This record gives sequence, structure tokens and C-alpha cells, in this order.
Amino acid sequence: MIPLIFYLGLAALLFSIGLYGVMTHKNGIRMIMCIELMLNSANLNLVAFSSYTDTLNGQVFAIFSIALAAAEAAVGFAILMAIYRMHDKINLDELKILRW
Amino acid sequence: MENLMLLAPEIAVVATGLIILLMGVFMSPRTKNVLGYLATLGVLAALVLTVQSFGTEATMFSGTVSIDALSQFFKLVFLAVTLIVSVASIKYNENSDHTEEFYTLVLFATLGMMFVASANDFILLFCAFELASFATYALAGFEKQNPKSLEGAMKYFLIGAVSSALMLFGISFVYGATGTTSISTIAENASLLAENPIGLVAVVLLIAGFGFKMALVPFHMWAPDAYQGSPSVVSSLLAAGSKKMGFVAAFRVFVVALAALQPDWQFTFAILAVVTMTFGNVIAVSQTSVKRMLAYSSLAQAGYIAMAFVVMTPMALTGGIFYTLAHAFMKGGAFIAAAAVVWMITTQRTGDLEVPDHLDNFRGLGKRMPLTALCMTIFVFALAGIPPTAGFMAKFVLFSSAIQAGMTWLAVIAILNSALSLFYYARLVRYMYFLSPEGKKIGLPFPYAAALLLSAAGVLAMGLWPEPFLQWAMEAAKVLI
Amino acid sequence: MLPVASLLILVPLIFAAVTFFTKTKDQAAGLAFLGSLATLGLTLDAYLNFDSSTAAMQFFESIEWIPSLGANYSVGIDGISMPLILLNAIVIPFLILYSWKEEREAPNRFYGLILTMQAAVIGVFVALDFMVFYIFWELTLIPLFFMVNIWGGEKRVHASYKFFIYTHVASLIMLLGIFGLFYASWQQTGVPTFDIRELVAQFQFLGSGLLRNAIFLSIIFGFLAKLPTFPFHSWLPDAYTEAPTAGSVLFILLKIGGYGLFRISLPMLPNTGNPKLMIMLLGFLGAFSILYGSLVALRQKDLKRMIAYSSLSHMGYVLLGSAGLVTLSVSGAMFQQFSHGLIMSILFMSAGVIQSSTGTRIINNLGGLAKKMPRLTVIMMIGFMASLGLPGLTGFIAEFLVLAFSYVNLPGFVLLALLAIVITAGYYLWAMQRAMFGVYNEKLGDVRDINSLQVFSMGVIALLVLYFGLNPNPVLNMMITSSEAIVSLAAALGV
Amino acid sequence: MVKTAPEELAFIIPLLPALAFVITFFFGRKMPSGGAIVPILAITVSFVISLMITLRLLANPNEVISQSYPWFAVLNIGILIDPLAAVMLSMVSFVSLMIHIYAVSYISGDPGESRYFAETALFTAAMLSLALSDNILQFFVSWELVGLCSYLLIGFWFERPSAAAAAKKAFLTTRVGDVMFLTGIIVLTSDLLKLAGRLSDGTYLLRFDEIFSYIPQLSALQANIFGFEISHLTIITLLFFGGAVGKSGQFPLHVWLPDAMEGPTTVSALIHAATMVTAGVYLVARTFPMFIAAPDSLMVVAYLGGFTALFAGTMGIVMNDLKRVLAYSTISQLGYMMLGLGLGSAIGIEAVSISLFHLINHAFFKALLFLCAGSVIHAVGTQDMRELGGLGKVMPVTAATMTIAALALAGFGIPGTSIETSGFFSKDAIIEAAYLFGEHSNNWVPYLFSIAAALLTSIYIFRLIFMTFTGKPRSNYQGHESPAIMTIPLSILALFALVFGGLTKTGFTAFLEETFANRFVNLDIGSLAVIGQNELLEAAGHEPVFVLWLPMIVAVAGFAIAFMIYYLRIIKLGPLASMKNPIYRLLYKRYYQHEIYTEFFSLGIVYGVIAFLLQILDVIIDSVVEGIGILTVGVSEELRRVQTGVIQTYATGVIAGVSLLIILVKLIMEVL
Repeated sequence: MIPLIFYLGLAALLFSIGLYGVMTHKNGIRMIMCIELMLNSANLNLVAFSSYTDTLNGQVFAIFSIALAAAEAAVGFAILMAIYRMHDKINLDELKILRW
Repeated sequence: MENLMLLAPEIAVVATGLIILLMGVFMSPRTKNVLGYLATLGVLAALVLTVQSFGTEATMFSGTVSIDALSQFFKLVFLAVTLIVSVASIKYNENSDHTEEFYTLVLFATLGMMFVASANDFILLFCAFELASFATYALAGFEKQNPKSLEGAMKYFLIGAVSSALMLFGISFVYGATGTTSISTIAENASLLAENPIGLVAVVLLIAGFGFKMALVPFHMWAPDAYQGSPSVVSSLLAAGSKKMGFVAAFRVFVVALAALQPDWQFTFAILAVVTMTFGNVIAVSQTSVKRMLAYSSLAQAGYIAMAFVVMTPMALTGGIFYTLAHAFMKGGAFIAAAAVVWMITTQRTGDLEVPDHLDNFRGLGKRMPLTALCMTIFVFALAGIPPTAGFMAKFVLFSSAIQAGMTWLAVIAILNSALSLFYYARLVRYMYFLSPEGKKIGLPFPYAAALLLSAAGVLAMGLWPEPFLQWAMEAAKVLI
Repeated sequence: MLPVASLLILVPLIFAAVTFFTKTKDQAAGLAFLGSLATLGLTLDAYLNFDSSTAAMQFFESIEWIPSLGANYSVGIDGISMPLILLNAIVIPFLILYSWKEEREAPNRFYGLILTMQAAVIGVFVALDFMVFYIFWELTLIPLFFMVNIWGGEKRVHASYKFFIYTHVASLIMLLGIFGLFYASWQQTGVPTFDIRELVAQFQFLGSGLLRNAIFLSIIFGFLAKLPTFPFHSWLPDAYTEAPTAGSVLFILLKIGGYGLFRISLPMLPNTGNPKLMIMLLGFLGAFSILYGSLVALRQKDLKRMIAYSSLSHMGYVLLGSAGLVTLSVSGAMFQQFSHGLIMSILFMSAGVIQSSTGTRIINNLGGLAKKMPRLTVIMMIGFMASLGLPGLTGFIAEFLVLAFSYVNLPGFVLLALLAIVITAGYYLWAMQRAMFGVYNEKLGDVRDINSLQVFSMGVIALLVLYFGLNPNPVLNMMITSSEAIVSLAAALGV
Repeated sequence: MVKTAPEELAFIIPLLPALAFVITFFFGRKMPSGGAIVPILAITVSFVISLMITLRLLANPNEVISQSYPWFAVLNIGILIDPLAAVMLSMVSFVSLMIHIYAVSYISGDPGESRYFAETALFTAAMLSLALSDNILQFFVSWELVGLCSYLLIGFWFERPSAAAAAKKAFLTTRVGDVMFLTGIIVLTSDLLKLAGRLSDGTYLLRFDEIFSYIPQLSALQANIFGFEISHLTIITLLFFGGAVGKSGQFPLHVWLPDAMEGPTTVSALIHAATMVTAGVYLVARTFPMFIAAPDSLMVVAYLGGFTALFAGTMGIVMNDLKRVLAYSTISQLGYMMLGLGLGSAIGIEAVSISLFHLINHAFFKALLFLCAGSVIHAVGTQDMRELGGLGKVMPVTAATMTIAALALAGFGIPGTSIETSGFFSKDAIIEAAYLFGEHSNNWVPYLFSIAAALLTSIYIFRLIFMTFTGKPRSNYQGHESPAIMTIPLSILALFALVFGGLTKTGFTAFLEETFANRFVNLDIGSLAVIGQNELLEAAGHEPVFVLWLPMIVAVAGFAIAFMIYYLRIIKLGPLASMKNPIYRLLYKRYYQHEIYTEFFSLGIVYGVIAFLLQILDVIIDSVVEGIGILTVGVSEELRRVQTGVIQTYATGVIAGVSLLIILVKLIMEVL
């Protein structure tokens, strides 16, 4: 059996990649994808823990979370679409009317 | 069979939401005004049901939902905010084609918040949290033609999504260490987590997740933008309602579930509280947009409430909980007042249209909109903690608890911050009353007036006769300790 | 039996609320005048029914308010508060008369704020519960803030914020002290209470000397900043100077700092960790304020600013007399509050007239006004003389009692304060000589003497200064009774 | 009225003039001559009552009037009319009456006429109240009130900048003394409070009998000042004397009195010659039991008095202003009175009587001198002696009365006969007492002072007479004799100046010696002197004949010098009396006191340095407060830039926050 730490390590790696992406990318879609990556790394954690603690909560949680992630992406893309319609671009770093 | 009557408020809200959605499909924009009144009625019913259910204690659905004083108190907070918002929104949505969507989103957001208050399981907590978040993301960007609204919504959404990822990651660790997602069971097994070095990481990740909603520095950065960009009524919901969701979740998770890790989160909150209140107040001093100023002031208020986690005495928790209700009225009302001003500016097309909530647009408000100005004065003085208002009583209980616990340093910082805040609040009052107006007087629409009066009544009632509210808050605090 | 104490708050408040809705100046002023007359009537009624032979609380009312915090709405009047209520009730009607004929924006708010202020200040005086006390205490800030902010002079915005925030910080620090007192007592007795007298009595049983010192110092800080005393006075010159005349007078009537000193701090003083040190500290601050205020006043070019610093100097007597802790020195301090309120009202009214009729407050730009304004000169002269401690006027009684009886315990500080007497005379006479005497400065154009309403209102206050200077007993006796109670407490502890 | 006992009317004495003040102040403008009749009537009644009481006291010295009423706290107001007070009351009311009558004409036509009479009435009330007060506080209150009236009356012509300045100077300078007096009262009060313990009802802390009864205990209290053990009584009396120095224009606080001549001449006569300035002397006399029981105090009084007598005389001989000469003369004569009191360390209670005797006589002749000067000024319109001359022919009555007054001032008279002026009796008595004192203690300084001053007195007063009334007019003026309403008071006063001394000499001394031995206080001055380590003479010694004659010789010598210089003009002063002569310049510049007091000390040290430094301190404190405000706004402006508006920054903020928090909390947990 693969030790738990491997799962956790992978999840942490994915999570970090996601974080890095959120910090560096300018493109809105990429940012949303990175967030998905982060959510999924958490799901991975949950499933791994579920398996190692012999409880089902984790798996249930993961399923809920996947569904929620989908919904989240829907909302996100909807807002992004609206922005695209208005500005003709999806580079989020140019959105800075609101600052200071 | 579970006694579904215990969930009557939630059912009322969800039913109203669905009915409105359905009705809206078949109605013309002209008649959709009715939906606002309907939503108000639904919320009012839920409110009454909540108040009626005070004192009941129960857990439902395999221990995932708990009905207790804490949950009911916060439901009261959320419903009160929603009530104010839905009343005010009647005017905001006048002749709009999307009224039913707006109200459904508001009601579903409220539902999410209410379930967060009742959640006794991380799964439910997370789902409810996200429900409220999604609804408010959409609400923040409700004005699709308004670049500010969209920008605010986008920022809100992205940071919110990152935060929920962080929160989920944190929850996964908690789950991993304790093997359960039930809050009461975690509380029993929390020692496992406390021994684990991952415990601190989990705590901080969770704080980041909740801190996003509470708008604690440095997880706050979306808040000023979102509050400023969103329609004012939505800002009101965000600042007064959804912010409190973060607090009730944090109360449940930290004080109940993770009590064993108290030192960890106590320190974290200590740092966050001090930084947040100072940062918020200092920056608010130089703001010229009233909504943005209120946003920063909202940060500061969150910092005050976070003191409850630092002090952690029954008195402090009482104070913190009492403060959330007080803040709901004060901040909710203040944003509604801003909404009224924005409405006036856009209707009359005078003043700074680029930033309709600019401080200059508040000049002579006392003459143009006497009621709004008066209520705004009450709200900002309450926010500043001037007696005899809810803000004073809340600060009184909360700050005094810091002294009680011997944390004089914290109380001193909070007090100095509170004094600083007076500067920008007083400036607003000065603009409203003592600078000459730049436009004509305008009659205040009934919905705004009603919402303002409701909040002002709340603020004054809590200030002048705080006893029942304090009692409820104390009951709620007892749940935690 | 009327609930006089509550009515004293309610009547001005109700009249204030109605005044806000009036339309014209005469309506506003008239209504406000009626309100202040009603308050005066109530006060006189209370005064006549007042038993000055007892230090006990009279006209006591108490209603349960926030039982979970032990806060009640309890009010009452005793010998400490009665004279100050009287002072307020007397001066406000005349203040309204005085300012009746002045032209200004939004007279309804102006007069409404005056009455609000009166209600708030009386509220502080009658409050017997810290919660009520603090609420009114903070409430006093708001009318004054707007007074300065709207109708003030050139730098009004700056001055009003400075005053508002400075004293608010001080109040909040006082609030911290109140919290400390409240919880320490709660821990001690197991029952929460905000009752001022109860908490003050409990003070001696609380915790360590250090804790008691901390509580005492933070509470008294609020009072000292409000009094104010050196070095917490920075807000005063700006606020007093920039305020409109009525605002300056309201500032003068804001005797809550000194009141707090007598009501709360002095009974606590003997039970602090280091009472001797505290007495020295207060005595020094008092005596130094007297000297400091007078010397800085000497250098002022602006008439109102000079009077403002002189006010600082005079409030030093309140502190010095309190620190003296002898029955008559404490009574003297109380009497100084009363007398100072009357005298400074005259002075600020005079300065206000000069400013409005000549357009300047700079003393050197004036000159020879006595020729054109003989009536003002007479009244102003009474004010100046009373302020510099001329016997036969109230200032002397207060200063004599403070100095003579504080000398028993604090000889060094009294000698320091005595130096200031000559200097006080110096700047007043200098101002008199430059502003009122000498050749008339033709650049000032044609100035008019004060109108008959102003003569009447200032004249009556001047007569009261004279009356209480000749016969201080109507207020002094009750002060002596009360201070005896305070001092006997200290004496019992051998301080 | 005749049937009522005089003591029941005593309160009327100060009250009537006070009422007159109120009436004249409010209604005087509508009455003829500014309502002068009201104060005149009031003061007449006061005078009559005072005289009745004095006569009754003369008949039975034990019949002192003592009435006390509570004032506030442990203090009282009251009336004490013992021989000392009775004499003072009669003199004050009489002189005041004369001057009021004179002023009707003098001040007529002035727009401030009614104000003048109101203020003089108030002054008279205050002065009478001072004279009859039975406690030190009321004394002080009246003392201050007369000071106020002096201020108002010096500044009567307030439109003249010099008058306004002089009024201020007078008030401030005397205020320095007043503060010392007040300090003395304060020290006394606190000492009495300590000695008496808790006060029983009905005792009045500061009443004279109460104070005197504590003299031994007060004397026993010692204070350590700069290493010297000094009795509290000495401190208190010296502080009282400090007040007297200010009010009575003694060195070094005499500077205000010459400037006070800016007021109307009648005011100078009333306040700055006859009555108010003698209040200091009266104070020392009133508290004489304390002074004699206090070691060293009387010595200070004697030295300072003697020195002032001489010092003021030196300035008197160079002044060219008619009234200023008189002012210096007043200072000098007050010095004599103080000297007389100071000699009490040798002659005991007799000092009070000789000093008071001189006070009364001085009041007559000095008031007369001023009124005559006023008459001259009224007629001529100038008061610079260099512009006068030859007025004797134009104004015979004035010239005659003024000469009488001058003779009285110089102390002309032939010892052992009855051809003597009032001044002779009293001044010579003081000089003789100084001689006795010298003989007794081998300390001749006071005597030398007094003799030298007598010479100067004679020189300056005859210089004045000759320069004014003889020779030829030195400028163009239209002189005329003053109307009868002015000359009648002059004549009456002249009569008194001539004969009052002679008539009352014996009775006066005996009368005043009863002051401290009656039913109000009964003190043994002798034993008090022992407490004060003062050795009294056993019995009045016999002076050698030359001592009796010397003052007269000196006076004649002074007359002769003045006669030669200013009448015959056979001695030309030339360069001696020019600014080139450093001594003349020193005198003419009045010893540079203005430069030292006003410019160096007041403006330089107090205003320029101390007040300036405190003002800087004030600015610093203020800057700290303002600085906090400015700093906050500045920080706010900078800190808001953190909120860049770029979403990536926000995300970075969240993540950095998480990382930092973990590290920070970990660190804190480790440290704790």
C-alpha cells in the first residue's frame, strides 16, 4: 500500500502549483483552472484520508466538493463572460478601477 | 422522523425563494415589484419563526444540523439583514427584469448563511458556506453593465474561490487527523490534532477560509473593492450578513471543535484582530468614496469582533455575538443610506456621477434627504461607538471583556482605534449637515425609508434597551463554552 | 413629587428636539429660551427643596435597565451636583438671550444644540450609574463638535476635530478605567454593578495597589483632559478660540471634568496604592497649570486665546483644591467651578461682542473701545476683575479657599500658584489697557455698543458674580457639606 | 437718631457711601454735577457717625464696638471700632468729605463726572470698611477694593495712554504686595487651622482677637528657610509688611505712586496722599501685636521705612512736575510712618500712636498740598513747575494755604512753645523716637535716615513753593483764583494742618494706647515684646536739647537753601542740575527703576524669557498632538496604496498571510 504521505505530498504539490498559478497568471480562465487544481488537491487529501481512516465521510465530502467546484466554475465563468463582453479581454490584472 | 418544524425558518426562506423564482417567470417587469414585498413577507415570517424557536435545542439529520441558541441568534442576525436588504431592494429592483433572480439569490444566500449557523458538520458547513458565497458572487456582479460591479464581483469570486480551496484543504487535514467531519466528534478527538504539527497549518488554513468572509487583514483585499463595486444593497448584505457567516462558522469550528488548539488560533486571531482594526481604521481616514470608507470601517469592525476569539471569556463571546447583531444593523443601514444617496445622484444627475457615492455627493444631505442624513448620522455614530447606540453597547461589552481578562493592551489598542474611527465618521456627518447642498431636495422612496428606519430602530433599541439582546447573546455564548 | 432629576434631562432634550424643527430664528431662539426657562424653573424648584445640611443623595430615582450588567438608570442630586446644575440652568437662558440678535445660518440647529448640550451636561451631573454617566459624558461631545465645526472661526474644522478626537480618546481611556473598576468589583462581590457610589466604595477592596493605581489614573485621565490641565490641554486654546461665542460659553459650562474629580476620583484617591504620590501629582499639575496658563496667556495676542489660557489657569485651582484634601480646599475647588462658569461666560461673551463688532480679536489692533462701548467696558471690567481674583466677586472666594486651605497639605504648590496671581492681573490689565483704553483706533470704523438684550444677559450674570462673591453661602454651604463627606473618608485613612 | 446708640449705626458708615456709589453709578448722569450731592451727603453722615463714636470712645475707651456676622465657611465679616479704627474712620471720612466738596468744582464739566463720583464713593466705602474690619480677610477684601478704585481713578482719563498705563502699573505693582499679603494670610490661616484643630462653631478663624490669642504658639512654630530657623510669626508679619510696602509705596514697590499722578488731582489727594496709601501703615498698626512679637520684623520695618523716607526725598528734589514732587513727598512721609512703627521694637505701643499721629496730620497737610496743586492746575492748566511762577499774586488763598501746608510738611515749629504746625509734632516725635532707639540699641542708622530726610523734605517743598508762587511767570497763562467751593475746603484743611497736632497731641497718644487693651482684645504688649526678643525702653528717656531742636534747624536750613536757589536765585545750579551730572541723572531717571523693573524684569525676564519658554513648551505639546494626527493621515495615504486593485496581489496577500501567520504563530508558541 502506498504510504499516506505520498498522497499528501502529491496533494500539497498540486495545491502549491495552483497557488503559484493564481499568483502569477493574468488570464482569468487560467486562474479559475488553477483554483480548480487547488480544490482537487484538497479532494485528493480527503479521499486519501478517508481510505486511511476507514471512514466514508471523506469520500462523501469529496463528491460534494466536486459538485460545488463545478458550480463555482459556472458562476466564475459567468462573471468572466460578462467581463469579456464589456472589455473584450479577460486579462484580470487590467481590472483596477477599484483600488486604494 | 425528524421534526421538520425545527427548520421552519429555513423552509420559509427556501419556499419564498422558489415561489418568487417561479412567479417571476410569468410576470411582467411592471408587476414584479410585488415580488419584493413577497420576499419581505417571507423573511419576516422566517424571522418570527426564528424568534419563536428561541430556547429550543436539538440536533437533526444524524447530528449534522444543530438548533441551539447560537444558531438561532445568528439566524436572527442574517434574517434581520435580509429583511432590511429586501425592503430596500424593492426600490432598487423597481422596473427591473431580473427582480425574481435578485430576490432568489438573496434568499438563497440567506439560506446558506442560516445553515452555516446551524451546521454541526464540516460537510454541511462547507456546502452552506459555498451556497451563500455563490449567491453573493452573482449578486455582487448583478449590474452586468456596470464595470465596477463586475470588477468587484470578479475579485470577490476569485479570492473567495481561493479561500474556499484553502478552507477545504484545512478541513481535509482536520478530517485526516481526527477521522470525522462532525464538529462535536472533532471536539472529542481534537487532542489528536493538537499533537500533530499539521494542526497549526490546519488552523491557519481554516482561519484564512473564514477570514476571507470576515474580511480580516490580509484576507480582506477583495472586500473594499467588492463593497464599493457591488450595488449598495448587495454591499449591505455582504458587509452586514455574509461577513457574520464567517464569524459564526469560526465560533463553531474554533471554539467548539478545535478547543484543544486554542493557543494556536488565539495567537493567530490576536495578530489578525490588531492588524485588521488598525489597518481598517487608518486607511478609512483617507477614503473619499463613502462605500469604500464603510468597507474599511467594516474591516475595523471585524477586527473588533475578532477580539472575542482572543479574549475567549463568556463576556467576550457575549460581546462578540452581540456585536455581530449590532454591526448588522449599523453597517446594513449605512450601506442602505449610501444606496439612497446613489439613487438620488443617479436620479437627479447632479454631482459626481463617476463615483456616485463620493463624499462630495453627501454635501448638504441633511437638507436634500433629511431622513437619510439623520439615519446615516445614527449609523456612523453607532459605528464610532458613541452612546446611546448599539455600537456603544457592543463595544462596551466587548472591550470591557478584554479588561476583565487582563488583556489591557488589547483594550487600549481597540479603544485608540475606536477613537481614530471617529475622525472619518465625524467627517461624513459634517459633510451631510454642515456643507451646503449642491442639489435640490428629493423625496425619499418608501422602501429606502422603511429600511433605514428599521435599521435605525434596531441600532437605537440595542443601545437604549440592550437587555434582551444581551440575554440572547449570553445564551448563545453559553453554547460555545 | 416630581422626578426632578429626570425632568432636568428630559425637558431640555424635548425642547431641543422641537427646536430642531423650527423655521425662523425667532421661533428657534424663543422656543429654546422657553425650554431653558423651564429648566431653570425646575432647577430652582429643586434648589429650594434641597437640603444642604446633608451629603446624602436627594431626588433619587432608580430604574432597572440592563440587569445582566448591573446597570441601572439611577439619577440623583447632591451638594456636588446641585451648584453645577444651577450654574448651567442659570447661564443657558442668558446665553440664548445674548445670542438672539446675532445673524447666523441654521438657527434652529444652533439653539437645538445648545439645549441638547444642556441636557447632556445635566445628565452627567445627575447620573449615579457609570453607564448613564458615560453616555451623557460622550453625548456632550457632539453638540460642541458641531458648534465649533459649523459656526466657528476660520480654523473651525481643524479645531473641532482636534477637540473631538482628543477628548474622545481621553474619555475612552477613562472608560477603560471604569471597566477595570467594574470587573474588579464584580470579581470581588460576585454581583455586577455600575452604580457609581457602590463602585467607588468597593474600590478599596480591589486587587493590588497597582491595579487600583491603574484604575484611578485611567479614570482621572479622562477628567484631567476634560478639565483640562497641563499637559493635556492642547485642544483647549483652539477649540475655545475657534468656537462661536455660545460655543465657548458651552465649553465653559462643561464642568464635567471637575465634577468627575469630586464625584469619583477624590473618594477613590485615599485608597490608591500610593495616595501620597497621587496627591503630589495632582497638586503639581494643578499648581503648574495655574502658573503655566497665566504665563502663556501673557504672551497671547488674540483676546479669546488669552481668555482660553486664563481658563486653563483657573481650572488649575480646581485640581489644586482637590489635591489639598481639606474640607474647605475641596469646597473652594467646587466653588471655583461654579464661579469660573459665571465669570468666563461674561468674558467670552465680551470677547464675542468685540469680535463681531470690530471684526478682530487681536488685542493690538483694538484700542480705545471704552469710549465707544462704555456698557461693554463696565461688564467686561467686572469679568476681568472677577477673573483676576478681586475680592467681592466670586473668583476671590474660590481662590482664597483653595489657596489658603490647600496650603495646609501642599504649601510648596500653593506658593507656586501664588506667583501666578500677579501675572494673571498682568495680562488682564494689559488687555484692558490695549483694547479698551487709550485713543480710539479709527481703523475699526464705527462700532456699536452691546444691545440691550446683551446688556441684560451679561449684566445679570455679572450681578450674580457679585452676589455670590458677597454671599457665597447659597451654594457654598452644600459644597462644604459634600466635601466634608469626601474629606472625612480621606481623613479616616490617615491621608 | 440721637437716641440710638452709636454702635447700632456703625454699619452705616461704609454702607452709605456704597449705596451712594450704586445710585451715582446708575443715575448720576441725570443729576446735576454728576450726582455729587449723593456721595457728599452719604459721607457727611458717615463722618458724623464716626465722629460720634470717636467722641464716645474718647470718653470711655473701653466702649469699643465689635460686631461679627458669619460670612462664609469659618470666616466672618464684622465691625471693630477701637481707638485706632475710630481715628482712622474720622480722618478718612473727613478728608474724603472735604475732597468731594472740592471736586464738585474741580471735576465739573468732565464727561465722566458721574463716574468720578461713583468711583470715589466706592473708594470711600471700601476705605471705611477697611478701617473698621475686625478680621484680616475683610481687611484684605477692602484692601483690594481700594486698590481697584485706585486703578479706576488713576485711569479716569482712560483715553490718555499715559493714564491707562499708569493705572495698570499701579495695580500691578501693588498687586505684588497684595500677593505677599495674601500669602501671609494663607500661611496664617493654615497655621491657625493646625493650631486650633477642629473648629468649634462660632469661632471666626481670622478675626483679630482670635489671631492675637495664638501669637505665642505661632511664634513657637519654626520654619527652615535656606538653613535659617525663622519663626512663622516673622514670616507672616513680613509678608503682611510686604503688602504694606506695595500699598504704601515703600521701597522697592514705590514706583507706581509717582505715575499715579496721571489721575485727577483730587484723586491724588484722596487716594494717593491721605487715605489709601496709608492703609499699609494702618495694617502694620492693626497687627502691631504680631509684629512686636515677631523677632526681627520691626527692625525690617524701621530700616525700610527710614530708607524710603530718605530715598524718596532724593528724587523729590529734582522733579519738575508739581504733583510728582508731592508724590515723592508722600512716599517719603509714609516712610516716616513706617519708621515710627518700626521703632516699636524700642518704644512699644507708643510707636503706634506716634505713627498714626503722623498719619493723621499728614493726611491733612498732604491732602491740602494736593488740593492746592489741583487749584493751581485747574487755574493754569499745566503742572510743570518750570512753566509756572509768580502765582502767589494771582491766587492768594491757594498760595497761603499751600504755604501753611508746606510749613507743616517741613515740620516748622519751635520746640517747647505752642507755635508749632501739626507736622512738627508728629514728625519730630518720630525723629526723637529714632534718637531714643539709637541710644537704646546703639544703632543710629534710622536716626540718620530720618534727619537727612527731614532736610530733603524742607528743600523740595520750598523749592516747589518758590518755583510756583514767586518770581515771574515763566510761560503765558491766564491764572485766576479758584471758586469758593474749592477754597473753603482748602481753608478748613489748612486750619487743621496748622492746629490739629497741637490740639490733640497729648490726648491722641493716650487714646491710641488703649487700642490693644480693651474688651475686644486685652494684650500685654510688654510680654509680647519679650516673645519677639524686643527689649523695650523702661521709660521714655529724656532727649538732649539739641535733639529737640535739630529737626527744626534742619528744616530751616532746607528752607534757606531753597530760598537762596529758587527765590533769591543767588546760587546758580548750572551744570549741577543738568543731565551731564551723573548723580542728577541718576535721580532724575529715578534710579533707573523703570528700566530695571519694567524693561528688564517684567518684559525681559518674565515676558521675554519665562513666558516665552513656556509658550515654546506649549507649542511642543501641541505639535505632538497635531503630529499624531498628521502622521495618521500620512500613513493612511501611503498604506492605502497596498490595495493595488490588481487581483494577483490580492491572492498573493492571502497566501503570504497564511504563510506568515503559520511562521509567526509557530515562533510565538516556541518563545512562550
